[in-house]
Amino acid sequence: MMEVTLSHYLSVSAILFVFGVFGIFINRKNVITILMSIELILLSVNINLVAFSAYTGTLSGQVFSLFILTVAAAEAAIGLAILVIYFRNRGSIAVEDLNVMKG
Amino acid sequence: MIESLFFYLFASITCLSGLMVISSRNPVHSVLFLILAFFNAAGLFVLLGAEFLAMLLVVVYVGAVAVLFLFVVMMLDINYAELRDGFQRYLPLGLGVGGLLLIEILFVFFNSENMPQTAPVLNEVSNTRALGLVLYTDYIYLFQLAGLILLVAMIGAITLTLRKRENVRRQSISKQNERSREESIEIVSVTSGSGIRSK
Amino acid sequence: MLSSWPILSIVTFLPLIGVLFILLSGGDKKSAEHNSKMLALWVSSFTFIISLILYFGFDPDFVGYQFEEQLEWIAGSGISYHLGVDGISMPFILLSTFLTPLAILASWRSIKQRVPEFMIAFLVLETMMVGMFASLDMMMFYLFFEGVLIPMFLIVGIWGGPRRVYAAFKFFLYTLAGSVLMLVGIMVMYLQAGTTDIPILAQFNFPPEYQFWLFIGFFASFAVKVPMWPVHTWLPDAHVEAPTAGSMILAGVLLKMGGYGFIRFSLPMFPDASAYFAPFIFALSVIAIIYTSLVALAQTDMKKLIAYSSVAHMGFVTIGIFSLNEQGITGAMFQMISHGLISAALFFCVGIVYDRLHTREIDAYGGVADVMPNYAVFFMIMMLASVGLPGTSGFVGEILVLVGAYKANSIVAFFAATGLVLGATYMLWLYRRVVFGRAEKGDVLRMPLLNNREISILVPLTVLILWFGIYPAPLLDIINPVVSSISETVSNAAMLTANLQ
Amino acid sequence: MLYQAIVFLPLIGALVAGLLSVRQQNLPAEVISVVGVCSSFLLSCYAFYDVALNHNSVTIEVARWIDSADFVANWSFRFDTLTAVMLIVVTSVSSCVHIYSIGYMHHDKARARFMAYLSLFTFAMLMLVTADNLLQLFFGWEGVGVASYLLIGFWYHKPSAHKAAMKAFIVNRVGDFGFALGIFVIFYLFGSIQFDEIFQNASKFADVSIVFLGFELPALEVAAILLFIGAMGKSAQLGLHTWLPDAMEGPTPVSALIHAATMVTAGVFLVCRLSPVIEYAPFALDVITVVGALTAIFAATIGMTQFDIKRVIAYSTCSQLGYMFFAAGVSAYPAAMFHLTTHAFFKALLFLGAGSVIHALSDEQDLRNMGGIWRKIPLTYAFMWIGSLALAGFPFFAGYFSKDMILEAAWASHSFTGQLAFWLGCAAALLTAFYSWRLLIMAFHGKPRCSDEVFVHVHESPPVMILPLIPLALGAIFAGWFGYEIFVGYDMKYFWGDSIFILPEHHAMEEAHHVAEWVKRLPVILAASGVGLAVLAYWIIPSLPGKVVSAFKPIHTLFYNKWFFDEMYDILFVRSSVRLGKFFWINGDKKTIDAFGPDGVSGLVMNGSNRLSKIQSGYVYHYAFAMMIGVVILLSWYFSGFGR
Amino acid sequence: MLFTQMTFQAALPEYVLVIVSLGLVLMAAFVGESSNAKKMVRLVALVGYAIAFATIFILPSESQSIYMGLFKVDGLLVYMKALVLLGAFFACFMVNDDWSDGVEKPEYQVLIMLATLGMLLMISANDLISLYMGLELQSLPLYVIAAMNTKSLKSSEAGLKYFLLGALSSGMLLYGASLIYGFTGSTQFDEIASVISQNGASSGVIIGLVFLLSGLAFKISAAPFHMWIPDVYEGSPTPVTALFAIAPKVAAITLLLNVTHVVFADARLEWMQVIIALSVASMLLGAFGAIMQKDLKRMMAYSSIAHMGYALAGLAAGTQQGAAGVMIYMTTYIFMGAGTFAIILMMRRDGVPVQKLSDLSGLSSSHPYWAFGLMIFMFSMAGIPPLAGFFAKWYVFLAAVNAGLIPLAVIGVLTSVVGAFYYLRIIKLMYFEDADSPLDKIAPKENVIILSISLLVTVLFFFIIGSLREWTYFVVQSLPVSGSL
Repeated sequence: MMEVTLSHYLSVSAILFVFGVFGIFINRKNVITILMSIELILLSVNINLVAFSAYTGTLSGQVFSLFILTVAAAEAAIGLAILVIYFRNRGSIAVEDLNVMKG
Repeated sequence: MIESLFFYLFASITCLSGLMVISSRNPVHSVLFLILAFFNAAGLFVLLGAEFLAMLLVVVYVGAVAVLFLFVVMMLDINYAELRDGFQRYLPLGLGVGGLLLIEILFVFFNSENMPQTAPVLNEVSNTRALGLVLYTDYIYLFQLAGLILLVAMIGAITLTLRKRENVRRQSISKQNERSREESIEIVSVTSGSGIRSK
Repeated sequence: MLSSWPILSIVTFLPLIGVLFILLSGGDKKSAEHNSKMLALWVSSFTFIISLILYFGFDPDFVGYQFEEQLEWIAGSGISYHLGVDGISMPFILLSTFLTPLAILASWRSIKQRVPEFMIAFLVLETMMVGMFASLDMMMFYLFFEGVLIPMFLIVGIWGGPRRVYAAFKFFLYTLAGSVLMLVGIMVMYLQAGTTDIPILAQFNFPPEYQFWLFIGFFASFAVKVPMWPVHTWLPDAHVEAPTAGSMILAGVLLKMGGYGFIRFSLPMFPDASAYFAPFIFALSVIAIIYTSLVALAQTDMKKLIAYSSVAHMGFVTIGIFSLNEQGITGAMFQMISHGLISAALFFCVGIVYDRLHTREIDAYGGVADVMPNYAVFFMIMMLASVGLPGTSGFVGEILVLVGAYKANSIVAFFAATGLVLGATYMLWLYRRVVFGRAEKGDVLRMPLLNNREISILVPLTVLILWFGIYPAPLLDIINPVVSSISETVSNAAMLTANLQ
Repeated sequence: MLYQAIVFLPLIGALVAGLLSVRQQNLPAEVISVVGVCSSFLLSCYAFYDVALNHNSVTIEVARWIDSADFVANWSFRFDTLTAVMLIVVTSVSSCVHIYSIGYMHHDKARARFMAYLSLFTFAMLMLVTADNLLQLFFGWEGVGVASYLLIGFWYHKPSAHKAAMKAFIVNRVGDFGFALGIFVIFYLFGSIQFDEIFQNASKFADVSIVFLGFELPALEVAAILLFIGAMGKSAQLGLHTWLPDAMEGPTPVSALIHAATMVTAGVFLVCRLSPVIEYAPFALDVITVVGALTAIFAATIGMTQFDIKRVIAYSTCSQLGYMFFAAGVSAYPAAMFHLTTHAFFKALLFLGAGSVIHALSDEQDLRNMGGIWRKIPLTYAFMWIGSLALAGFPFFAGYFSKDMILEAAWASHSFTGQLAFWLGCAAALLTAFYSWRLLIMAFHGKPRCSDEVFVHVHESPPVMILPLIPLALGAIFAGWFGYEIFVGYDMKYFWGDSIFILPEHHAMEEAHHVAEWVKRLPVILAASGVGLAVLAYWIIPSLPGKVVSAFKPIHTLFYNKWFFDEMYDILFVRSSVRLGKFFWINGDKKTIDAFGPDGVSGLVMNGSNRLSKIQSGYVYHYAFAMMIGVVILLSWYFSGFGR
Repeated sequence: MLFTQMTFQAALPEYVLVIVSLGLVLMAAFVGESSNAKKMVRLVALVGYAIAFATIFILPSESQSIYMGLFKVDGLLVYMKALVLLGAFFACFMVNDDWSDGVEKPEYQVLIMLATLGMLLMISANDLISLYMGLELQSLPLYVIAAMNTKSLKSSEAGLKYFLLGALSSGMLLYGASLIYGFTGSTQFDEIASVISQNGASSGVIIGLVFLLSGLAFKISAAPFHMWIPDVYEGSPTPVTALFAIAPKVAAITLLLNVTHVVFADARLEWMQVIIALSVASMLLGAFGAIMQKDLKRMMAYSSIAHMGYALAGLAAGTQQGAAGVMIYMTTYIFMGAGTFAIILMMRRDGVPVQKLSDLSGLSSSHPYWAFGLMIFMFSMAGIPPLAGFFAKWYVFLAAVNAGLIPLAVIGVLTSVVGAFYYLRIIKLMYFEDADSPLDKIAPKENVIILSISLLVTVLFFFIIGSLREWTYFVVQSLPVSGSL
């Protein structure tokens, strides 16, 4: 079995990050999934930070991660709030309907 | 060895559930997979010696954020839709770009010369205590900032979603405070026998 | 005593004070229009009178800048408020201040809408023009050089003809595209020399490889302004659509900015590159002369014809400048001044009949001599001056240019001289179709004689055109010393280049 | 001061008359311009006496003109013999024409303007002949061109008139194009355009070559030929002659003054003036000879067939100018000048006489509509006879002396071109006599072919028109007598002084006095037979011309249509340049420069903008995708190693 | 000691804003929604900005780092803070109750004040974490106010788009920050800078930097991270757009400047390429994208993309001169933006706000002063001298040329010609065409004041430029990047 190194953790995070990004632009279904993709990205960042924090022996990565968690929660709240009022106006949260403005 | 095993277990489940988050048709499933991903990521955190964050992830994310998602999904009553046209067309391009991005990042990770290579250093103090030591001292500034951000989130979410329905009777404190005697009561001198005619 | 006054600043910014007056003078629509006209006329005339101090106080024997003013502007950066004139810029300043009141007078009746705005635009335009010629700092020069675009764009766009929008945009963007490249050139020069002071830059020896690119940058700007073939196509459009006064200034002064730029910057600052590029410019100029003359021949619109003739005449200017010898450059200078007067007069002549008949189609006229004999006389003089008849100012410039061109390259002189024939052809052809013949068309028959206002515009122009044709010495005396110093620098470089080749 | 007055008096007259013409005050204008020119004539006589006869050549500086480094041209007058002769010719003919015009233009309302133009012309011509440098000469040169333009187009209502005016100006411009280039070459060589400096240094440049249009050519030849091109234009020599017949659209006094006596001879004057330069350009001399000779015969052939009375005389002018040129070409400048002088008198006389005829016939110019009027206008008839005799070169009339002198000089030059010129000149002499009498007979004799109404009105011209003819007639008769000894006699060198320079090895002038007797007789005999032929064909057997014409149809057509020069030029230059202009305009400016330049670029910009708008689809996933692509591109840039 | 007097003094404007905004929260809750109450809230907010702005002048101008190195002030940052506060003041000043669509809630004032606070904190960020926190404190209120007009579909769509993409960009920024942290071992800017100057930038750091810059590029809307901005400008309530157009970009570009010129000063060659690419793309896209627009706000969005491209050209130089150029550019940008939006905010027909380009036609006859002002701003934005925009372009391109980036400068000036096209189109509409139905005559005096101030600054900028240049060139001397002045 391979020795688990920092790179392994980073790879997990990278995969999650790409999934998250991928989720945003491949998703045609609804906006909530996009919000979830964003959470995935933030999760990947957190994994990165914690892994780096552990491997460099500094604490600031974990502190960073802590604040990201906090802010992500706030972000989710606001995101969902906007989503709700959008739904009220449009009656749908399909991503494809989100194009009143363009050009 | 056992650590590696756990790493691979958590890592693979995290990745797979990440994939499921973006690919399941039912948003409820997506949320559930997201929760799964969080749990496993918390496992990874534990492996890295960050127990406090692992706990926080479960408490805050699973307990609050994910549930919030679930709540909204339910509330908005979204039908799960079929993949529409255009998806197939963009998929290869998307896969290409995403793949390229992944390969490039991974390449750097596995070929970087000055990668921090030391094993996780376990502090003499517990992780929670270590964080606690700095959070309210060195990082008090950020802590206060986080408070402001949460305030913003609160105000924002309320302002946006608060609807004033016309037919709902609500208490208006400021109006009540502003009321003066003159507008509150009307003194009518009633002549006896004629009664009070309402306006 | 006078020398202690900042004459140049006064001349430059006096029109802006006129703008202030116009803004302050209120009243109902009618009186506001009248007041603005009178104010603009008086202020610009007063400016002209003040600018005469420049002429009479000018010491022609002194090679260098006179009436210099220098103030700190952008501190510590080598960019300063620096004004001054020499034999090259002074005539242009006078030309600008001279033509502006005439142009304002020319639009007395023909501008009917938004009169105060028009007058404001014109006065701002005057400030920009004078400032550009008076600037001795590259930054200021560019400020004014580009600033001219703003009022001119509005003049063409608001008070122009039916296709004014197209013309205004074309004019603006064309010239802007050219001059932004110059801006990059100015930056490079500034970074090299650490200053934008023109006298210092003129002494600064830029390395030849820099000169090459800088020349191209400046060329892009000035070639459009001149305009040289093949970047001339904005000119006919702009002229046709512009109101009469706009055309007068456009042809009279704005076209000269390119030639002025060549003489002021390209020659003294990039002498090696100038010598290197001279054949290329000769080729373009010769094409311009022949090509545009032929095109002029095919025109049916009076203004367009004259506009094309301007391109051809400016071809002479560029040939003269890049012949790099004294006769050529002097001739180019003279030609510019003279063309400034002649083309302004010609455009005004077109404006006169346009005001009466509201068409510029040549075919609509014929027999104007019958109904407007005095007009025919003035038009005849202008036409002959444009043709380069000896005794008019047009001749002096053209002959000097050709003499210079022959010194530089006989083939160029040969082909350029064909312009003498072609120029005569289209101008006479125009004159014949408009003025000669019998007045038969009813509209033409009803055209009234020139009124006093129109005559009072044409007379000064005529006097100057003939004066400079018969006794050009006052002008040549001013131009010659500077030109000889410039041509010395540049011909040395030309010789070096020739030796190297 | 007196000398300046000679030049400026007509100018003052012109200006005043011009101002008066604004209010149509005709009489004062006439008076002032006549007085101006006549006093100029009197002063010229004095100048002739002082300068030519007493040899007091002077140069008078008046004012500065153009100076730029070594290119200096000042307003200055040069009075030498050549100038003095020209002064006499110009002012005398001009005076006569001025006076004549008072009568001839009597019915025209704008005659003040006419007088102003005439005086203006005189001024310009005087500037031309008194010029001290090439540029001032050019000033006069163009000035007379403009005056001619104005006068030809005087009746601007007539399309043919203003067309002719324009043609005259433009064709002259073509010549001036050569002239200007000639000036540049001279300046390039000599570093000066002052006559004195040029003449003094001409010999030094005899063997110098310059590169002209990429060819290495003898410098003086180039200069001389270019200047001669200018002379060709002004003097209507073969190739650039087309304007002269059309110029007859102008009022007849104009034709007399400008297109016979003075302006058209400016070319001859120029060649004589520049003799010190041209003498060193043998090839140029040959060219001048050949062109002159060809013009002489060519114009005569056309003159035979024309029906417009003025055109016939115009072609004869053209032809006579050819004589003058080939005289100059064989270095017989005095002979050329002599013929110039005599020609001025008799040709002006002929034109004014023709004007009188036209006047009498109520503006009829077509010979076919004339005839039978000699009794009614005897004075005119007589003057026409005198003029024709002088033109045909009948003994003891002015033309006899000068034309014979030219032919003898041509013969005596012993060169091939000289011989050619001689024979062509003799042939032209025959034709000249023929068409002169053809004109006389058709105009005055035979049955009247005009309408009765016109015929009744035929009357002798008023005295104001007849009087000026008298001095001219006297000149046509006696100028040869008087002039012969002075101009071309044995003492001519003394007379001409420095103003004409002939290389010692060019001795046509001297030898002309010693040619064989038949050479002297031949022109006279030919002229006589020409007259005989004309009388035969137009008087005795009037049907003959018709038969001859039908017998030689193609040649007649060629001659009658002026060798199709106008048509050729029309196709070659006029139409093609207009067509070329249209082509450049449409295909060059519009379809190429604008289409690929500003419009093309703006089209591209619009197009690009449109595409960009499409990319901005409004879909979030596209936006996110764009961001990701941006990141991936930037990453790949570093990843691929370019960033290092 | 955490809270020394120095600490307090260095962060004085921020403290003022925190206190005032918290006070506003209370006011908003208790005074209710009557018109008077809203006026009062706005007034208090304005006073808050004014005080904060005033405190700028008593800030120490030398470089100081407080809060354990998380927060930094120096002359450059203070200058930018002043700009931000000015911009926020303008944006707030121009919005009164009668003239705002959907943002008349008192919470609006709270949110923009908190956002402004976030901008100030971004500017002062001296640590990756404080960078992120400042950024989010700025972004979150902006997401909210973009969607503030809850009745409008466009507004909520704008908010949603802004939020989604903003969150994505935050994610990228964070990912980059995490890599930078990992490969340098610290989140603190000074330490990162010293690691890079010692070891150079490893490939991991560069990857991180690319992500970080991408995230920041989103905030300044540099192409290709600009896609949100046209939609958000168009959809948001106009007062919000005005705010977007004025203040946040100053903060974001300062952050970018800080990161590149201070933190990564020794990796200049690496990030320069990113900035050049962003700059070129933005200039091109801004110029070309705007041409077809029919919506005024949307056009202004493209115009702002182009402006950011020009400002980035100054950054791309990677010199002190370039930094000074950016400062000058942002100064002019604020005034031009404020002036333009002052007019856009006033555009109403029959009481209904209009924002189509075609609504401008004939403005010169119905509203000569507005038209004149808008014309001047348009010419200025097109970079026509002698207006402010010209000097701004001059200094950024001068820096670019000085750094050897002549092709960049040439592209820049050429795109500015293309840009001139659409600016001219507005002038054409106002001056060359006639009005079908003129706009309303009423003009709130606040907007007219802002318009006049901006107009004065824009026209008379050549008086200011000397001292401005002197000041900016002075403060940028503290930057560790090379480059002579």
